[in-house]
Amino acid sequence: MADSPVTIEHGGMGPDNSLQEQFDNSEQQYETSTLGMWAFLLTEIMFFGGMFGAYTVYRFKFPEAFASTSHWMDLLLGTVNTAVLICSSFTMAMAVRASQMGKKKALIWFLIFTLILGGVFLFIKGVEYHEKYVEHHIPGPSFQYEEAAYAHTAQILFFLYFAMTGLHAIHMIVGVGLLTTLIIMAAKNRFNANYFTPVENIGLYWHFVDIVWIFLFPLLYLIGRHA
Amino acid sequence: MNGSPVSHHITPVRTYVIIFLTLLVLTYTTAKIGEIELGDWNFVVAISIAITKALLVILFFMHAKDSSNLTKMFIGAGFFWMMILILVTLCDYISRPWQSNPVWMR
Amino acid sequence: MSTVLEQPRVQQPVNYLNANYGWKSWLLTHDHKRIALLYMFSITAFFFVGGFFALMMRLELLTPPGDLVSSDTYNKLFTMHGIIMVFFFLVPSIPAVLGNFLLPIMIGARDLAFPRINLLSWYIYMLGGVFTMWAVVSGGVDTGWTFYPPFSTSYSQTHVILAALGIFVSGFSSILTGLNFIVTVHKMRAPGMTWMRLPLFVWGHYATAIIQVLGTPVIAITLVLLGFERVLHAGIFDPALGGDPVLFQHLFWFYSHPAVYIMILPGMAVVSEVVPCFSRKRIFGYEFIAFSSLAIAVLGFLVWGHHLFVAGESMYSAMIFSFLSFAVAVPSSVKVFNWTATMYQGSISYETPMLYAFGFIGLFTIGGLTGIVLATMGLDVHLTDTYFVIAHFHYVMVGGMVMAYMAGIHFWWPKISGRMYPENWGRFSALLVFVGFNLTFFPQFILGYLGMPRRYHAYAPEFQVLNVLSSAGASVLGVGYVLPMIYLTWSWFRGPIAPPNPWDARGLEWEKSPSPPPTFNFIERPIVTEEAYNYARPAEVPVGG
Amino acid sequence: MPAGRDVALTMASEDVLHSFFVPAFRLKHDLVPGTFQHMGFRATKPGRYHIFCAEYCGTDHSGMIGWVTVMTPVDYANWMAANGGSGSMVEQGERLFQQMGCVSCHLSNDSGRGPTLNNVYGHPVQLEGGKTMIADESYIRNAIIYPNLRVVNGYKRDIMPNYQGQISEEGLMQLLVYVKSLSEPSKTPAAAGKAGARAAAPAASPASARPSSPAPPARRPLQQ
Ligand code: HEA
Ligand code: HEA
Ligand code: HEC
Ligand code: CUA
Ligand SMILES: [Cu+2]
Repeated sequence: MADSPVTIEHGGMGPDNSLQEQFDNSEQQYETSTLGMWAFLLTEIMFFGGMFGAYTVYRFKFPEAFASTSHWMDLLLGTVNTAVLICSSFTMAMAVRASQMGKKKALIWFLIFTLILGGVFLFIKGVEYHEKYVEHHIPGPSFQYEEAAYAHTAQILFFLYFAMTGLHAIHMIVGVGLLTTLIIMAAKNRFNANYFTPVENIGLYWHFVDIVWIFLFPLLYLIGRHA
Repeated sequence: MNGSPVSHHITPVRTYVIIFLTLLVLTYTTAKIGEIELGDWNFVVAISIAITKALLVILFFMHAKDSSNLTKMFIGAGFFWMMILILVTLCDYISRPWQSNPVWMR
Repeated sequence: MSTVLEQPRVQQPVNYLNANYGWKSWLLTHDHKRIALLYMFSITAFFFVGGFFALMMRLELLTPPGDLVSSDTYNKLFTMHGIIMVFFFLVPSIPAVLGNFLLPIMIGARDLAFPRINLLSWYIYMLGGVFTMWAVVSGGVDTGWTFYPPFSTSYSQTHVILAALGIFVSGFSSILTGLNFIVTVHKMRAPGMTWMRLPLFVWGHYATAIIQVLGTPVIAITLVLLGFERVLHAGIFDPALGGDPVLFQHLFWFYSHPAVYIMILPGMAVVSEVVPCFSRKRIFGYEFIAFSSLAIAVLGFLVWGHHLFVAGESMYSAMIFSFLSFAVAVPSSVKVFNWTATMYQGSISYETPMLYAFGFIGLFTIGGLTGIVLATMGLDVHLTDTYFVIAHFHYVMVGGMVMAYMAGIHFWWPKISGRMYPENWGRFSALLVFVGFNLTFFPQFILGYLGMPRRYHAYAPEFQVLNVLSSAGASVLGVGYVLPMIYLTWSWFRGPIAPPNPWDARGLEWEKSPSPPPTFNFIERPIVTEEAYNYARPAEVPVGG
Repeated sequence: MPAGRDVALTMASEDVLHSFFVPAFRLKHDLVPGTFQHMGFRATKPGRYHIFCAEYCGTDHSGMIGWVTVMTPVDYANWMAANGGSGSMVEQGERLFQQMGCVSCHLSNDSGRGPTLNNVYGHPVQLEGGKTMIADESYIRNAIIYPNLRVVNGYKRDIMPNYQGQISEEGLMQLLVYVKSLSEPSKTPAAAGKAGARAAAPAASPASARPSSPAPPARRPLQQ
């Protein structure tokens, strides 16, 4: 994905912490990088938006098939994963706070917690994907569905499930890579109370990924379980 | 917005913890409500809770509350445009059955 | 006018071109002006590839039967023509070349906000170009630039995924350019450069950037879904498996209609600079032009359904889309009327950029008005997918945007290269382009009205006369485009040295920055004290110029 | 096709998007596979007019052309008499209805395993779960190829076999016309024919004025 170089660049910093030539002062540089990050998140919203649009249309067209497939979602794992991500968002917020106050140790620890929680999320997601694999619910030639009536429509819905959670998981993986970079940078004393833009921006990215999941969870796991 | 020396609003830990706990409670609630039969309301409740959670994350964890109006506008625009995409497309699908018997076929 | 300084310079002052040498200083540059030149060379190359495909098509269409190339080849020709011209030429044309070069100078900044992202965006663009050219040389694509399923997912046997990947990748380049522009305009303006003092060029690019940032991701995700569907046959766009092909069209046009404004707003931005300069007048209705750009950008997101009138879209949706499409005419006409009013009672001179700008205004108006014809639901039922549509969009895209690009390249050529181009050759080829263009595309309106469908390799004999006219026009047009290539190349090396402000124009790039500008654009930080386009006072001379 | 008479087309495609375009009528409409699309017109002048396929559909897109012949009503009647061979669409649909075994469950009253299909088309249907909807063409279509998608109230799902893939688009069209013919005439459309642009044999019309002389559904000529 094009994300990773982008986000690092949003840190807006050269190899040393000096001000880049195009800026007047570090305040301008900080504001500019954060605004750039927000603009980037804007495109991310639309990127996921296309998929949410497809989801909405098919949910509208095939409510019955939808109800049927949502029974195959693992509610427990989904809920646990939501909680895990929220925890990681919290630790990330705390990491940003630590960096704002220039507390290096706390910063590193919070980043490591966040990284671990991100790993846990991906692991649980992997378990779920494995379940789907065993159940032949991965779209494609080997796809099989229990209810013949929804054989086709269910495949579309599982396709959307995999596309949406898969894209989200890719963002998580990128995020894990970014966190690792942050930890290394923090260990090398790159940040201080006056300069922490990369932490702030990658924090924004991480929260954004969390928000996507906050919507994916009800849409894929909760709604329609009864219909 | 401009000119002031680098000084950032630092949110107290208390706020973060409160938000964090609220988010967890909301997650639990929405999962439990998901198991109760509410008909179409399941959808409404689940989405409202999701929006609330997202707002909490945006406002507090992402510091939108303390950000410039410009940033707030960016965020608003993002969601607004996504809703254009989703709702206007959906309008087509909703209104298609209305015309299944065109006038000249009667 | 163009008082060309002929006195030989003892030594050229340091500027962005001679600051340092070697391929590394270009390929790893962070300077927005050098990146703009990198873009200029790449898009020119793509333009000639796309133009070559166009000429092959016009050659085939000289005669009714499909005799020159096979129908498969023809299908690949128009597909690759469309893909290359839209995604690799027109979308990056003015924004990535002129916008990149001028936007920071015009707002008085030393560079864009994110210079390295700017360079990255060029590399991403080239990577996308490599994928697409790979698809072209390994056999081509035959889906039409619109990639409609289920043909593209289940039936086409060509390199659909590769081409889609190329567009997907290059989309990120467009996003990054837009992102950079937005942030730059917000955060990098010079002291005194308030929003209402921004040149209209900047406003136009700001509006374009909004579309790039909000629209492009949607086509990216749509093409990803298309690619996976082609591999997995999960059915998301495949009616045989319960999917809905019209959904693809919705998602595709959600980007691609706004994208046509990516392909016109920068053109309007250029014309808004050229017209006041050669009319020697302040632009008429500055605020209206500025805000109409934003209005077009926003309204442009609400009309995509006019491409789906006969595609199985609901009648009610179609009615609303039709109505909203009319609404876009309002801000567009504000612009046309304001340019006209600017020229009214101005002392107009007819240099090449102005000739192109005239061409733009006239041809865009024809193209736009026929757009309104198409947006009228009842008429579109007859005209859609005929040559009328082809004529409509070539009028806006070639007659509009390419003309504006040529206007801009000539207008700012002295700034970019530090040299003058030969004026009379410029005028002559502008005339050729105008005549050739109309000869090529006007007959296509008639063809379309008579019912000749587009994407036809062989056609009914009654359409031949008009097709021959059109092909003849295309060859004139081709000459019109090759000429500037030659004389601009000549001028780059041999042209007379240009003064800082050969057109006696207003604006930071002319009055505060030498030709060519130094690496960080200004010798001393400009401070802005007045509105743009103040042609009432004499021009200032830049420090160091 | 007779001049001066309303003609309604119900169109379907078996593979990709096509578009039925008669420039002289100033009309066109896309054929979207998986759905029925409609179009209607009244030709006023006898003559021969071009039909083009206007939606890009692959290799032979520009070869998908034909003619529509508009005749005076008298000529048309003569032509029908001479060519109206294989029986109307309703008759063919009825035959299929028997061959496929539909009759064994759908009787003329609700005593069979399935509901009667009399007066279904164009009327509201009570669905499982209490919702109602008007049985339009796409409802009938889905009821045949995805029976469990919407189940009629009072009947169990999984009784009616899934006919997806077993009936051609053409067969579906005939069944549809037959099921329609079982409803009160006032509710049925004046006519249902079908257009397959490719099918246009030089003199014959691809669009039939009455449910007769069906043409095969549009199909991409070379591949498939
Ligand atoms: C630069 C690109 C560009 C631009 C600017 C436009 C501008 C417009 N276009 Fe165009 N269009 C395309 C590129 C563009 N288009 C392309 C590429 C396609 C085909 C894609 C494909 O299928 O391959 C297409 C197809 C297309 C269609 C679909 C045709 C079909 O396939 O059936 C329609 C239908 O509504 C349409 C409408 C419009 C309208 C209403 C505008 C408006 O924005 C125009 C507004 C401008 C004016 C109206 C002129 C100025 C105004 C005045 C002088 C004032 C007086 C006017 C009035 C009072 C009305 N366009
Ligand atoms: C930016 C967009 C753009 C531009 C600039 C052009 C430029 C031209 N287009 Fe393009 N066109 C499209 C965008 C564009 N087009 C799109 C999107 C489609 C729809 C595709 C689809 O249906 O999927 C289309 C379709 C299209 C068709 C319809 C094909 C069909 O439906 O069957 C035709 C037919 O005449 C045509 C002609 C031309 C011509 C003559 C030019 C001329 O202006 C070109 C002039 C340029 C030159 C002539 C180049 C000069 C170069 C040389 C002389 C040297 C060449 C030699 C070497 C390579 C060494 N175009
Ligand atoms: C084994 C029995 C059986 C056979 C064979 C059968 N059906 Fe059905 N059909 C049913 C039942 C039961 C229902 C009601 C439940 C449902 O909607 O799935 C039904 C419903 C329908 C409906 C919707 C009726 C309504 O009132 O809304 C249509 C239309 C229909 N069938 C057409 C057909 C056609 C056409 C065939 C033959 C190709 C066919 N059926 C074969 C049992 C059958
Ligand atoms: Cu084109 Cu069928
Ligand atoms: Cu459009």
